Amino acid sequence: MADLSSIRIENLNMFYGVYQALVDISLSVRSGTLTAVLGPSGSGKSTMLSILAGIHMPSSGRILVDDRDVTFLPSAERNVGLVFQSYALFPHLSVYENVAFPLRVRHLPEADIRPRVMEALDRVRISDFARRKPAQLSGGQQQRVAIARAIVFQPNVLLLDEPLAALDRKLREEVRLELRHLQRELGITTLLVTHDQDEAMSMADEVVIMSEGRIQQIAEPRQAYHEPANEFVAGFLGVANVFRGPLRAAADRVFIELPGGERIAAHPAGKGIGGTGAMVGILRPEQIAIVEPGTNGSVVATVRETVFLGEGVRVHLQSEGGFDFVVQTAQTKRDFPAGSRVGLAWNPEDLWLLAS
Amino acid sequence: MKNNLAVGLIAVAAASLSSTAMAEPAKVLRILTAGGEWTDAVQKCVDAPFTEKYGIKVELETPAGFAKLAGKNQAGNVDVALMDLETTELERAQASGMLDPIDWAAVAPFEMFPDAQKPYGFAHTYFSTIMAWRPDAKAPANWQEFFDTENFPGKRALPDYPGYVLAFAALADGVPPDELFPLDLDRAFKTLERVKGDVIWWSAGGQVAQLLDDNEAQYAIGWSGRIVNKDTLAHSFVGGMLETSWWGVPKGSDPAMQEAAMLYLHEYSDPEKQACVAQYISYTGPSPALDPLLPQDRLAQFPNYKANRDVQFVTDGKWWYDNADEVERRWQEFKLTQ
Amino acid sequence: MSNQTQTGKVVPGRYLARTKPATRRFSGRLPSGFVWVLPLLLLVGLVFNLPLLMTAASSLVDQKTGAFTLGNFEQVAASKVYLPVVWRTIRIALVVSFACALIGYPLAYWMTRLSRRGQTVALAIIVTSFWVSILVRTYAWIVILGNSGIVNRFLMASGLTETPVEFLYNELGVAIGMINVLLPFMLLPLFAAMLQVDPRLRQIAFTMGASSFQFFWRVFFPLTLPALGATFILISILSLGFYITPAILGGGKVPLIANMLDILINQFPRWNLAAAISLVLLVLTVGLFVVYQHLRRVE
Amino acid sequence: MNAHLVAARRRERWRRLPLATVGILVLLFLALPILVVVPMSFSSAESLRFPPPGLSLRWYEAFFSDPLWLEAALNSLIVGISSSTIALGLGTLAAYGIVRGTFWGRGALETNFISPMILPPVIIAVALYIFYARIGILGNYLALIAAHVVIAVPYVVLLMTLAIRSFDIRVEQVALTLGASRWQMMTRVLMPNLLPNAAAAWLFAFVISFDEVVVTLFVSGTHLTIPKRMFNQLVLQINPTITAIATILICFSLAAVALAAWLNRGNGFVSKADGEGH
Repeated sequence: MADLSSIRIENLNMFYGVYQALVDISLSVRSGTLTAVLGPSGSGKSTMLSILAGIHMPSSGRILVDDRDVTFLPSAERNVGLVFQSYALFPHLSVYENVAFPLRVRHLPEADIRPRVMEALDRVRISDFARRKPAQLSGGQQQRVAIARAIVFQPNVLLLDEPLAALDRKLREEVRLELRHLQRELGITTLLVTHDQDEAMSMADEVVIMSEGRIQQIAEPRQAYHEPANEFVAGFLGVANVFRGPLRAAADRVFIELPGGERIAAHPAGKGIGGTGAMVGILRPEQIAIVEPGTNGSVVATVRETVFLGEGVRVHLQSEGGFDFVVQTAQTKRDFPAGSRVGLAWNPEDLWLLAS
Repeated sequence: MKNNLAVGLIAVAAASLSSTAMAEPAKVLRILTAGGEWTDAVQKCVDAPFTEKYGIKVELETPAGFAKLAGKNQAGNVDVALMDLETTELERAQASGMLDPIDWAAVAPFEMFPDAQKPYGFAHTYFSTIMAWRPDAKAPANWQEFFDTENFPGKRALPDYPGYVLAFAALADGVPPDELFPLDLDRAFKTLERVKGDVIWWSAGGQVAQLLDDNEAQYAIGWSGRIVNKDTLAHSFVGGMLETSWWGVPKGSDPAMQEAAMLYLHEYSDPEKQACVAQYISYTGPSPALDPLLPQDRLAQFPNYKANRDVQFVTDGKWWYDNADEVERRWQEFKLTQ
Repeated sequence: MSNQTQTGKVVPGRYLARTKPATRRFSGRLPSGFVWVLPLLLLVGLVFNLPLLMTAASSLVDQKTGAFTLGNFEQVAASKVYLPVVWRTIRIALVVSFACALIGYPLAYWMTRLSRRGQTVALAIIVTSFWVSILVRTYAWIVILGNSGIVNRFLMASGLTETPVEFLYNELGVAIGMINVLLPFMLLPLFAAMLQVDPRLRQIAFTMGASSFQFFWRVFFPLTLPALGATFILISILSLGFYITPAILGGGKVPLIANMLDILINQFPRWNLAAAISLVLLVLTVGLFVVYQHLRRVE
Repeated sequence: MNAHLVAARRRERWRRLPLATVGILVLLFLALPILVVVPMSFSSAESLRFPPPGLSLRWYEAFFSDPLWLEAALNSLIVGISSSTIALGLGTLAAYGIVRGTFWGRGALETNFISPMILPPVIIAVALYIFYARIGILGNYLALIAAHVVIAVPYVVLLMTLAIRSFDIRVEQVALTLGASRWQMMTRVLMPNLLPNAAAAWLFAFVISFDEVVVTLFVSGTHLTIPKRMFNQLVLQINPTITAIATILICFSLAAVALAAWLNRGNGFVSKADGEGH
């Protein structure tokens, strides 16, 4: 099928007047993989995508596709497939003609167009609607057409800008899997821009987390989740218990001493960035276990509120030192009455340490 | 400097757009003319046969007037080879060097009254400006009565042209007819100031009959040709003003078109054609041979008819020309401040 | 198959030319999208902006000598001929704008209270009137308001008056004609602005014990006042330039600025004076337009 | 209960009566000219009596048998069609540049293009008269058309900027990434979608040009148009032929505007189609 292309972005900067939308962005996408660019709105992720698509020119920096500089190549010559959140289907063309469009503007013979369009429509299971106009389709169907249109001309690179944001939750999870499957099958190098961390985590081989025009971290999803590069990433990728305080050692134990006096157990080797002094420790809610109060090494806390999530229970507690803990457990049938005292325990190796 | 250059460049471009037909013999004769019933009649009686005879199309621009000529002259784009002028306008245009002399040899006219042939002017029409009124209104006998709004109540429809109203206004103030010129403007405007509340100013000859018929006005001063043939109106030539209209050749017009204009003037001097025009509108042309050709029952309608001529006065074109600026200034002052 | 892609076709030379460093952005390329505007800019610049500039320039030139002078403006300001016409134009513009507001506001308000079908009919009448040639409408008033026109015949037949009322060939006739032409310009934006007022406000006000009258004066009218002000200015702007209506319905007695310009161009060739007066009119218009834009923003 | 309601409704109706009277009278005032002109055009009488004493088509015959009126009609059509077509072409390009361009001063340019609509026509007439006279093209046919383009183009710019603004820019961007050249994008994507708006803009521009009087009076020289001849005739002699022309004009303008409004009704149809997911 298509060439497996790699993307490399080098020192990309983008100014709008005095406002800098992108600050020295460098990253590379290995051929055939799916990389998700994740960030809140205004983080510059969509700007980056539009530069990759050739819609905007960067203020400085280079973009290389398969080691070839395409920074100033017009969109039409880049051979990238693009899917927008709004799908941007051509309202005046039928589904079939929408998908045929990239082939027609390349002046392919009619005999070649038909099988390729039908194949693309089959891939996204929308062939039955070939004659309809976009306005006659549901959101999910429109999205499939947009994908078919983006892959029919076998682009080197697929760019997806919030492709699932307009779908409802259930459909979104379904399409997520399908899209991932399609991407693997085509082996097409894909860049996905999204603000939804679930989407990024579940689909991407690698995630790029951005904020305020800068890259905060590039990592595999699991690593980014458990070993965030900074507090922003920790907070953006879900709920985290964030402990601030000096790292101390007493006897054979290492811990963060909270202002309230509690000791948050850490691994002696200092997982994450080592050293002493003011530190930030990060612990995910599901890494904390609720145990009997007084269990060795545990922190005593009082249950304030319990939120039932369906697949789990999230418990909000306050320690005696006044720290607000969030714990998530899969024990959905167990009851945590408000006001009851429990112990909180975790594996010290799970505490991820960052320099403050 | 730069601005001039830009204008020059544009002018060259524009000229190349508009000058396509200029080098060849004229296919079109453009005439700046008055418009209205008289022009309609001329089109039927003169223009149509002329086009048929010479294959030259006649295009009209209306209405005429000295300002139009001056505009074209200043623009350096004189696109008409013949234009309709009043006596005053003829004097003024000639004195400002905006006319070319008429090539009388080329015109080779039929017989014309001697005073109808001037170096720069071809008299095409004798016309009168006279009073008219609704038959149901009290008939005025002279200009004093005409402008007497107390004893002769009603609206006056007056020409929106100083040359056709000021003399009558002066007469109304008691100026003796033989001392009319030089015109006493103060006395003329005194009359107008007195009646202005009861005036509707018209700008086209056809309005007179319309305004009287619609009972918008009860008295009017108008051009005889637009009045005398309307049996719904009463009129009188007494104290009327006899005038001549002229054809002149604007300077700077295309020579080929000017040649065509001379042919046109030749046709115009034909008494048959003038008689034809007179059928439609009661004005006569410069041909002495015209009388037998005119409808005999309507002779009394023609301004030049002896009985009519005797009760009218002839306007003093020279005075109007000499005092044009003063008249214009005072007229605007009066008109725009009323 | 994959060789058929566009990138595969890029010739190396061209490709290299395109990969020069980012300075390329500043290498004299026209600002993005400017070419699209260029053709119209050329035409409008040549046939609109340049002529206006030339008018401004001629207003500062003496007709006879061709020398620089402020005399044309002095003449406008000092003469008892030109300035009164400017004042009359402003006065009539104000009268017409007031009259439009006075009869337009109640109609627009009434329309908001009509059923959908009623609104459609009313809008159809307004829009029809709006698009019918101004010549046709002005002309019709001669027939309607003349001494033997339908209005006067009705008035006389009903014994309200014995002699015909003089509607035409005076300021009244001009004003009536102008109001008829300009009223749609008042009604359409005003009605649109009134529809913007949330209908729930009325219900809320009623639950608080307000009467219909109180609701109108304390809530509805203040809310639509900026729109009324803006349309008032709009009508004034349009009134200032009226030419046809005074020419036809004024009987030569109600010349406005535009008619004066016609005289100065087409009867007496006084271009430089005309240019000066036209500049006065331009300044008046632009000044009012700035006010209008400001009010629109308030709205 | 029911009786109370009926009584309340009746009271409400009485209260609104003064307002309704004013409203109806003002609407009548607006409609009166049309109500008078149209029947008069079918009058059999010479004069402008209303109501007409009898019916006939003589004034329509008079119009269609008068070569000058026909010449004026032909000129109006030629000037109207060519100026609105040029206005549509240039205006649409400019609207695209204004909406999608990023260059400095777009707002000022848009104001400039639209200002001929706001300025009194007589200012434009005087300026063009002086300008055309100076460069010697007063009365030139092309110069007349150019003047009409300037007068009609604001409507095109207004309508087309609106239409392009409401067209999703991403559709254009996607077309480019799918391999379309800018020209292909314009012709295959943008124009087909803006076609109804463009047609409406053309019609508006045409009606504006067809109705234009003041500027035409000043700069047209020997060329007659329908409104110019109508104006001259109105001042010269009031003749019922004008009612026939007026009626034709009314029908013509209304048909054009209704068509334009119908074409422009879908100003939001593009965004409706792709906006469902938003």
